[in-house]
Amino acid sequence: MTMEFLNLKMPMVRGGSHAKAGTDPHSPDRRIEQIVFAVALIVLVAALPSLNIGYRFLSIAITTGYTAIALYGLGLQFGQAGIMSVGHAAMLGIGAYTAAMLSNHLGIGFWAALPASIVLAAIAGGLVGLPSLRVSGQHYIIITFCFCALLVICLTNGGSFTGAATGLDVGSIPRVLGINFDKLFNYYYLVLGALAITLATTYAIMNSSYGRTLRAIRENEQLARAIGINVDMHKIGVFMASGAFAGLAGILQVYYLRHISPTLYGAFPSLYLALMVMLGGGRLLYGPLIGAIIVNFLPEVMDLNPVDSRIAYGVALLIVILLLPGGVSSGLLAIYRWVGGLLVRRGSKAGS
Amino acid sequence: MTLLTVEHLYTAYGAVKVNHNVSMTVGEGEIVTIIGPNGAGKSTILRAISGLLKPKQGAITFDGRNVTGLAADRMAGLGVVMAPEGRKIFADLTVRENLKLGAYARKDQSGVDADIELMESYFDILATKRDAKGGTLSGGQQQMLAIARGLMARPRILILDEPSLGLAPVMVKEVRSVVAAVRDKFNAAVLLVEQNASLALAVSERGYLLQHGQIVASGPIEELRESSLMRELYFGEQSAQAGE
Amino acid sequence: MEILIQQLVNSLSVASVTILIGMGITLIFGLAGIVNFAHGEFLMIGGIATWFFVGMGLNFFVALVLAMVVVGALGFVAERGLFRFTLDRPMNGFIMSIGLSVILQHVVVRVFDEFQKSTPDPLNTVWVVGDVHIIAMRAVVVAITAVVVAITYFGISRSRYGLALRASVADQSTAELMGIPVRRYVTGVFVYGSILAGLGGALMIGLFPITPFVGSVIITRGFVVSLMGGLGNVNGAVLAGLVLGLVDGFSAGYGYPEWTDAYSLVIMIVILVVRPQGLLGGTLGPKAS
Amino acid sequence: MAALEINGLRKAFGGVIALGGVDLSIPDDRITGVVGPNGSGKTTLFNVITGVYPPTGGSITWHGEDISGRAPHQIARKGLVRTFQQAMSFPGLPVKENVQIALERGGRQLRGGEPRWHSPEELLDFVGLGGRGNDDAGSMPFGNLRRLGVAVALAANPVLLLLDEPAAGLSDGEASMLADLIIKLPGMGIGVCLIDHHMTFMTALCQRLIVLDFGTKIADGTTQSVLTDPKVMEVYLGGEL
Repeated sequence: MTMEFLNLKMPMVRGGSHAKAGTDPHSPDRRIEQIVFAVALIVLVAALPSLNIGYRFLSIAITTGYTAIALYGLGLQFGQAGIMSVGHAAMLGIGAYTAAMLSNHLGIGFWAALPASIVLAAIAGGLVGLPSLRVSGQHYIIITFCFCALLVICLTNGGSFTGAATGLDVGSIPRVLGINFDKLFNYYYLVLGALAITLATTYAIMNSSYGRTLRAIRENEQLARAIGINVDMHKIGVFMASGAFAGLAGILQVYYLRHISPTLYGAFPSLYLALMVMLGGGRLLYGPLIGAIIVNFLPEVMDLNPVDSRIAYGVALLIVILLLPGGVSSGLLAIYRWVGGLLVRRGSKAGS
Repeated sequence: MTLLTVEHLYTAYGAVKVNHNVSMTVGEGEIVTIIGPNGAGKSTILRAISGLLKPKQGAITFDGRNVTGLAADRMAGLGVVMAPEGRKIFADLTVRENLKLGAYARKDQSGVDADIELMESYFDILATKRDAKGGTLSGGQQQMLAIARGLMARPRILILDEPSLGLAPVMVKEVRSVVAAVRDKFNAAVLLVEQNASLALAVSERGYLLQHGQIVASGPIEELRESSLMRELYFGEQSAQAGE
Repeated sequence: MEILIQQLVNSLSVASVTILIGMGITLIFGLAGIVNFAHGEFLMIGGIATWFFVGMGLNFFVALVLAMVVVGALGFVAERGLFRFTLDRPMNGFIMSIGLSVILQHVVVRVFDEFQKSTPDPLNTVWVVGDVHIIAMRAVVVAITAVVVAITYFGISRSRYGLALRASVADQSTAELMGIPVRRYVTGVFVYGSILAGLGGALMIGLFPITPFVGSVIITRGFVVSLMGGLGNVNGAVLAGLVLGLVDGFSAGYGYPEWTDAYSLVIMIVILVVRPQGLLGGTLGPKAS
Repeated sequence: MAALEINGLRKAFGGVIALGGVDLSIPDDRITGVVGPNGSGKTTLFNVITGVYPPTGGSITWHGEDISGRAPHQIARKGLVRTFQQAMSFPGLPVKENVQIALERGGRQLRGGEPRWHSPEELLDFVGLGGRGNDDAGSMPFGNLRRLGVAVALAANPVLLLLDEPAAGLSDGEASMLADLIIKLPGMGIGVCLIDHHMTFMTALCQRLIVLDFGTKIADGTTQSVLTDPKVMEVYLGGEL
C-alpha cells in the first residue's frame, strides 16, 4: 500500500511525539510551558559555575554544550524533515578545520573565522544533501557515511595544509570587552550563549511556517508536492541549516580543544551524534540537548570507563528504538503529561 | 459438502474498518463469486481467507478445520490457493519457474513434473514461452500463467482476485472459459472476485453482492442478475429506476 | 610478469574477504530489507573467535569452522531478538544495527583488549611455481572463497530453496501465497550471511592481524561491493568484489595507497546517486506486503 | 476554450500503455466526472496532469500555458491541486497543522483577490471537521481522513480541484455528506474534476461524464446520455445484461 511505502521514507517509528491527540507541542499553552522551562534552564545552567563545581564538570559541560549545538542541526534535519545522517561529524569538522586553517595559514582569529566556519559548513551541508533529492532511506544514510569517511581521508592526506594525521593547533580567542576566554568559566558562558541562540533559533524554526513545511515533507512528501511545496529546495535548505549549526559547534570545539585531528570527525563521532539525537529524540525542542547531556554526563555520573559507556549507549539505542521510538525526551514528556493529567483529574474531582 | 465457511468476519487495515459481519460458504467444486463496486471490500475478504490479512473477528473454517488467522504459506499448504489481484507474476523468473513455485508446498516431484506438462498442454502459451521471463508476457498471458501457477498447487479451492483486471475484451472471454475449466478439469472449487459483472455472472453458480464491506444480497446467480440492487450498485439509483 | 601474478594472487585473496562480506550484505538486504551495519562486526568477531580458538590450541581450520558457528549463532540471535521487530520499518532496523555495531566492538574490547591480534600463519608454506612465489595461505583463501561462491551460486540458481528465495526477494506476499514460509527464509538468510561473515573474518586473520575496529573499514567495502553488484544480486557482488579487489590491489601496489579507501567511497557515492538499484540490477528492498 | 485542455495525451510504462492518446477539455467553473473500470487509466491521467509522471506524448494546456512536464509543486501553484486515493494527510501531525501548512505554503490563486479561508479552523468547519483540529491526522477514522484530504487540497487554493476517488471506502451517509460539500465548490469559484466508481455519487454531482476504458476516451457528454450509451453499458456490465 502507498502509505506503507511512504513510511519507508519516514524514519521515526510509529506515532512519535505526536502520537496522542492533544499533545501538540505547538499549541499556545505548550509554548508558554516551553518558554518557562527555557528560562528556568538558562538561569540554572548560568548559575552552575558559581556553585563551586569542579573544572572537570565544567569541561564536560562545555563539551556537552557544543555537541548539543551540532545536534540541533541534526535534530532539525532528522526530527523535523525526517532525514537521518551518520556523517554529521563531517560538518562539525568543516567548521573546525575552516577556523583552524584560517588561523594557521592566514592568521585570522576566532571572531573573523566564526562566520566563515558557519557559512562553509552550511555550503558543505547543502552539497552533501544534494544526493538526498534522488536517494532516500538507508541508501542516503550510507552516502552521508561515505562523505564523512572521505573527508577524513582528505584531511589525513592533506599534508601541511590540513596538518595531516597529527592535525592543527589554534591560539586563544582574543579578548572582547576585557573578557579572557582562556578562563574556563568564560568559555563556558560563551558556549552557553551560543547554545541559547541555537535553542532560540530552533524554537523559532520549529514554530514557523518553515518548520511546518519541513514536517509536512517528513510526513508525506507526495502530498507536500501536490499542495505546492518545493520539496527539493526545502530539503537542501534544511541541510544547510543543519550544516550551519554544526559549523558553529565546530569552531567552538576547535578553540576549546586548541588542537584538532581528523579522527575527531570520522565515522565514529558521526555515529555517536546520530545515537545522541535518537536517544534524546529529534522532534521535540529539548530532545537533542537531553541526548547530549545523557551521553556526555552518563559515564561521569555512573563512573563508567569509556568502553563500558559505549556499550551502554549502544544498548540504550536499541532500547529506545524498540520501546521508546520518540526518544527519551518524548518519554519524559509522556510521563510529565501523565502526571499532569493525574493532578488535573484529582483537582477536578476535589473541586466537584 | 461445504468446503469453506466464513462466519461473521470483520477486517480492518489499522484503524480503517473494511468488512463488517461477512458470512459466506463455498461448496466442494462450486464456483462462487463476490460482486460489488470498487472499494466495497471484496479483495479484503480474499486476503483474510488466504491468510495475507489477519481478521479482526470471525471464524474461517476449511474442510472442517478452523483456519482463522493461519498464515498464507500454511493456507497454501492446505489447498487454499489465491491468484492475487494484478496477477503478481514473478517478472524476473521464467514461466516454468513461476509454475514450479506454484507447487512449492507439494512434496511429490514426479506429480509436479506431470502437472507442468499438463498446464503446458492446456495453456499453449505456457509451452511456447516456457523459458521467457514472466514479465515479458502480455497481460492476458500473465493472467493464464497466474491461474496455472495457482493450479500447480493442486488446490481444493482456487481464489481468483479480479482476473479480468486490465485485460482486453477478447481475453476476458478466455478467462471465462478457463474459470469453468478449473472446476471441470482440475476439480477445484473457485471463489471469484470481479468488478466485471458480466464475467462473474456468466461463470458462477452462486454469488454474494457486497457493498460497503457488507453482504447486501446473495443467492443463485440468476436471482442476482435480475435484482435491481445489482443495477443500482453499478449505475446509481437514477439508472436503476430508468431501467425498471 | 612474476610480480604481476603474485600481485594478482594477493589482490584476489583480499578480494575474497570483500566478496564474502558483500554477499552477506546483499543477501540480507534483498530479503529482509535491512542494510546491516553490524555486518562488519560480525566479520570481526569471526576473526577474533578464530584467534581465540587457535589460542586454545586448536588447529586453524577447526577454529575457522567454530568461528562460523559462533557468528552464525550471533546472526540468529540478532535476527530473532532484534531485527524481526523492525522488518516493517527498515530504517529503524538500520539505525539499530548501528547501535549493535558499537556494542559488539566494545564488548570485544571489554572481553579481550583493543590491540591487534594475529594467528601464526596457518600453513606457513610458500609454493614456488617457476619464478612465481605464492604464499599458500593466500591461495587457500581464494580457493575456499571460490568454493563458497560456487555453492551459493548454484544453491540460489538451481535449487528449489534458491528459487523460493528469489521469489521471496521479488514479492513477499505472493511468495507466501505459493506456500513459501518467507519468515523462515529471512532468518535462514540472516544466519547464512552471518556464517559467510564469520568465514570472512577467519580467513582475514589467517592473512593479516586484525583489531576489534576492523569492522567499520570492511563494512564500507562490503557496501561498495553489494551496491555495485546491485543489492540482492549475488553474482553482482562477486563480480564487483573482484573488480574492487583488483583496483585496490593495483592501486596499493603501484599507485597511491593512502587514497585506496577513497576510491571505493567515491565509487559508492556515484553508484548510489546514479543507479541506487546497483549497476548489475538489484532491488531497492522487498516490497511492503 | 476550457481552462484545462488536453490533446493526444499518452503515457506508457515500459510496454504497458496507460493512456493511449486522450483528448479532453475540462472547465474550471463546474463539476466534471471521469469514470471507467479499474485499470482504465483514470489515476494515471491525474498523475500526468499534476506532474507526478511526465507524459510520453501529447500536451496539457492550463489557461493557455503549456504545463506538460512541469514539477508537481509548480503545477499546484498555478491552481491545479489534486487529492490522492491513499496518501491523504500528513499523518503524524495534528489536523489543524495539516491544513495550516497548505494555507501557508500552498498554491496561489490564479485570479487574485481575497483568500477564501483565513484560518485553519474556518476551513475545518467548512468540511465538517470543526473541533477536530487537535486530533492526530493519522488516527482519524477513514471518513474524516477523506474530508481532511479535501480540506488540505482546498487550503492550497485551487482553481480546479482534481479529486481522485473521494468516495472510495465511504459509507452512503459519508459519501452524501462529501457530495454536499463538493457541490458547493463551483459556486465559490472552484472547478472540480472528479474520478470515482460510485455511480450514485457521480450522477448526483456531475452534469458531464467522461468515460475512459483501456486508456482511451470512449464517451464524453451529459450524464444521462453517457449512462444510456451502449458502449458504456458494455464496459460496465457486459453486453448480455
